[in-house]
Amino acid sequence: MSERIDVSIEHKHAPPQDGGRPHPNTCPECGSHYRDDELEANLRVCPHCGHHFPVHARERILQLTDEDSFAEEAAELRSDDPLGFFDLRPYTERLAEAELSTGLGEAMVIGRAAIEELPCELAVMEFGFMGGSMGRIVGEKFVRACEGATERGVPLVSVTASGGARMQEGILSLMQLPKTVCAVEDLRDSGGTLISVMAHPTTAGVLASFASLGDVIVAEPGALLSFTGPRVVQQTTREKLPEDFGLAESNLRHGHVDAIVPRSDLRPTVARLLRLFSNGA
Amino acid sequence: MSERIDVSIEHKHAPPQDGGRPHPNTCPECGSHYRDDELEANLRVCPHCGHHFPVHARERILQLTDEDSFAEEAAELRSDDPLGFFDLRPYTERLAEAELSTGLGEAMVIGRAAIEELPCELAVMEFGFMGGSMGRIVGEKFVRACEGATERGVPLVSVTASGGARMQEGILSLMQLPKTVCAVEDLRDSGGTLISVMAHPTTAGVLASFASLGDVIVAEPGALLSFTGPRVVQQTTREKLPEDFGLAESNLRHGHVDAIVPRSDLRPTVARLLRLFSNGA
Amino acid sequence: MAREAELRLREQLSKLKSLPLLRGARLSGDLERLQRQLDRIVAEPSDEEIWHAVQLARHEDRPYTLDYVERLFEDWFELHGDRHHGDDAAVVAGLGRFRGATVVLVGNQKGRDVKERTRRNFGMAYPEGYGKAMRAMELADRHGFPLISLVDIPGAYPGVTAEQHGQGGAIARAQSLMARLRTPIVTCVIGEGGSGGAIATALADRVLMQENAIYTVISPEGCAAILWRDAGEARKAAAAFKPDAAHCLELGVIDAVVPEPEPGAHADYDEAARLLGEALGESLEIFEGVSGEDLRRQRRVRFRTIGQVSATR
Amino acid sequence: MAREAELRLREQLSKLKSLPLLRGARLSGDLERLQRQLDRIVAEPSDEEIWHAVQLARHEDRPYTLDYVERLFEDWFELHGDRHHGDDAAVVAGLGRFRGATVVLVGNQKGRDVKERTRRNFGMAYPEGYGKAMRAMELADRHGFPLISLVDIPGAYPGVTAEQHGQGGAIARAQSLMARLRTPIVTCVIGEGGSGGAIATALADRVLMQENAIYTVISPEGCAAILWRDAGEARKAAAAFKPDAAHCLELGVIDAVVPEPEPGAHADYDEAARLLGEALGESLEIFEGVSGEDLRRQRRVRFRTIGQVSATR
Ligand SMILES: [Zn+2]
Ligand SMILES: [Zn+2]
Repeated sequence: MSERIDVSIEHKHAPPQDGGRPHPNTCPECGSHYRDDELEANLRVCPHCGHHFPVHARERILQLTDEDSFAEEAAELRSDDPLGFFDLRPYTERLAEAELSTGLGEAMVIGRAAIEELPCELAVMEFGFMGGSMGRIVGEKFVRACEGATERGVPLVSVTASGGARMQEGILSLMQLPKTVCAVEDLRDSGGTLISVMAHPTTAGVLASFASLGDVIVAEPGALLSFTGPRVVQQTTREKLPEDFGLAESNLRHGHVDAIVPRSDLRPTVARLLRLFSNGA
Repeated sequence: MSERIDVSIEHKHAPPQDGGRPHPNTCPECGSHYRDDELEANLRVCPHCGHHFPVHARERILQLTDEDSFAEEAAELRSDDPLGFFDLRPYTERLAEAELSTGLGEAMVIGRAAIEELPCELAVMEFGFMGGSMGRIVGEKFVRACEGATERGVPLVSVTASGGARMQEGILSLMQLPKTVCAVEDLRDSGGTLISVMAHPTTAGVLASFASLGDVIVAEPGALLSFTGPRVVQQTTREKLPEDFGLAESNLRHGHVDAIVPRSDLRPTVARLLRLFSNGA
Repeated sequence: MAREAELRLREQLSKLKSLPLLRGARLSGDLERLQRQLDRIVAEPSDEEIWHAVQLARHEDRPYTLDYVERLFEDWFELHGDRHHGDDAAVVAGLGRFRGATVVLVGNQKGRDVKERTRRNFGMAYPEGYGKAMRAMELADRHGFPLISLVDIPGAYPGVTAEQHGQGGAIARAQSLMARLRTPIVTCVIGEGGSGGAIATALADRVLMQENAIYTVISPEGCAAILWRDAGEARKAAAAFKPDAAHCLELGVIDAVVPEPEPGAHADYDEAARLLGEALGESLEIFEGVSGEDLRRQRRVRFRTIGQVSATR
Repeated sequence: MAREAELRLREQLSKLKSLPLLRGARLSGDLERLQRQLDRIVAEPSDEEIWHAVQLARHEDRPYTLDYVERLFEDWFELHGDRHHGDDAAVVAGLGRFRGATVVLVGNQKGRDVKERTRRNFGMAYPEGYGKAMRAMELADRHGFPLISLVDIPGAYPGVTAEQHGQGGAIARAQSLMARLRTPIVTCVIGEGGSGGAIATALADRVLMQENAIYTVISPEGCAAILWRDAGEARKAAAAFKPDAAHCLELGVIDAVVPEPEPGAHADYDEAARLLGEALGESLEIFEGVSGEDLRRQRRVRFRTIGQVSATR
């Protein structure tokens, strides 16, 4: 049993076309391969076996919201480098690269939107941006999304995909847990609503803060939702893990999520929740 | 698996000197036999093995409180027979007999007291009165104890020993659960304190109401604290029960009580809690 | 029945006749059914009639919570899990729109076939089930949604893990939470209202019982086993402790009786649901505009004065 | 260190010198120790000094929560259990009188010998431990007792049941509860402040660190394993993410540093406890007379403004 346990990021985004790895459009469950437009047309769910491929933030927003209803907020925010962090490469370089490869300023996109004509605020994470890790800008954007929801009196819908806190910002990244929690508490005190959609993977610092505080929590099928990832648990305990360790299905059985919603039902389900929390409006 | 499960009284007071049963002053653990004054002098704990014999309400009050500090309240209350209940014998006859054998008007004694000079309100149950079952008068007395504690701004100390709700009062006895719960909530809203001491046995309706709502819960060693008793569980599940099923020790391990306090430590422990909840007064 | 009790009953009945609760039934031409129901209440139910109610309350075709949910709620969304250890299928919780407004529902749920019965543990909740109900209650409170609870539980589950997971404390805390809620709560016993398992979700502003439901401190069999030392004497026990709706109303334990179609709710789910919906709707109307603080104060007074002892022996 | 950061640090230091927190140390003639501490903070700790703090924070003789409890509290009464499933020995909760007034304490607890270490799971809490802490917090809130939390946890426990029992959600809910409390909260990191396990009990009005404690988002080994692909590079990782008290103070993550006796708290438990007691006492004094509503508003503002980004890249 080790006392030196990583409880932060462990699921790093597989770089596209990385040497021995399968092509991102090849289904890891059944091996079927698709053109990008085929996958996109099927909401990035394998038509053959139902495997849910990851969805980038921009595409997720298009899937969920009414056409042209999304108005992005705080798009200009960029992370700085408070610690002058340098591992094998400087943090600033990693940031620049992530921005280049995703076209996003950070690992979360926020803004106002409508779903089946019901107004809401959205906060959608991008796993492709440094493993969806939460640094100060992700925390700040989530707080602003809470504030936007409060100001306009609409529910906040978050879609999470994150390996945890961003260790390149050191202890300041840990502080994003209480920061986002406090924002949810303020939202609640104003009578607001948080609908939490957990996509693959929602782990560590994001699972241990705002994502778990949804009034309602729904998960995508097969999503990994665990504080510590299976590899670290395996290495530490040396037990054989249950087959569905940490997956959405296990979380449902153990009482941590309200429902597992296939992607094709996600938009109508969120719309139904928006109707309920807008009290039939 | 039966759908017809008794969740009420099942531990009936063994009638003193009943045919094949051991003498009440014979230790059921180690077989030692004592004169009554010997047991009394040792707080009714077996000097040989530490077994905790039952303690009647009046004696319990003497054990816990400063000399002459106890002033009984609501002693005049007596149960009536709302259903005209008649099983093998009329309820009224059972009541009269219980009063005669215990010298008490009901299965709970309440009043004001001081412990190590700290004022408190006391509510002590008498298992010898119809198995310490909770009917309308027990509920009413507990409510009055809560009110007394609130009025005088002192903590309430309850000492429970009960087989559950008094089925001879039918559904009205079940109503004593919410009744006592509401009284505890009012006490809490006024900033009051409930210190719950669970003696053998604290089960069914009393465990499922006020006794479990103590700010602090302490139990006597070996006390049975379970909603359903072992016999019924055994009959229903047909499994072998854990050796300490439902006992205080098992409850501590499973997180339901704060401490197991040997009777010799009970008075100083309660006094310490009174000091803490009187904020050092 | 004592003369004094009879007088009290007649007084309650006259009040009952003018209660808005029964308006729905009357307006829809159910006067006959209403009269039959009233007759039954006026005439003290016989031991036979009490036992008949016990049997109907347990009827294997009786509608369960989800049967009513699908008939009464729009946009139903079921909540799962206690956020600690499990998702107890013996308790259903969810959000839905009832008569246009969002409400939270918690209810006991029995299974219809053998597989479902096992999965739902014969409707007997584990502590995880009370935990799920409590989570739904907190959600209702936070958003000001009214809470409807449907009670249909033979009793808390007599099992080892149920005890290890603290079912006594769970039942106490569920009641404690209900006593704190600042949102209106209406409970209806729709089948078996068994003991601690029932009261865990029944500390409401208004408590109803369906015509053939029972509400008991212990099962008739359990009572018989203890007092008659013979579980087979369940009929005698039931006759003695009177778990039927008429007696519960007379004793002041419930506020009104919800009519069922003839010969019982099992015969016509749609009509049973319609009548239940009327009763729930009219009950919720009573509390419109009442402040949260007043609601919970009155709720506590209600339970602190139920069955006040009228005299000393 | 960037010039801007250095300026900020110097400003903080001059404030620090006049802080009541350090009065106790000064009055008792510990000026030398104080100066050394200040010197260390002014001069940016070297990579060696950072690693030394990591080692001291994990020193096997370092005082743990209960060592401080026995020296600082009268009438200590330990609370056990989460009221759901277990009593987690890795978390200690209790009531005691601190400087004459009742407070509630929660703290992580490591074991001293092999048996105790196993029993306390090396100080790594299970969800049941956060549950126990939350129950104690609710008690504090209900009675208006101040809450002291002592943090000393390598990290949340990476185990199967910990996940099945929902440790992510448990850590989130513990913070959520702390954000709601209407009673003053003071936290001190007294050893390892590891990741989610630490923050679960550290959402406080005032956060202190002992001189040789560390506060980290991930263990140096974990960070090294991921970023350097070699857990052996822990020193490099620690140097890069700067978990020492001086840096945490500079970053605005903590409010003050609590001095330790030379060469570290393990060398003199009584003196370490005295210095910790001074710091806790003076911290609680700050909040005397502040209303519960103001406390929690300011607490939330504190965490929403920690480490605000000063500029865009
Ligand atoms: Zn596939
Ligand atoms: Zn003995």
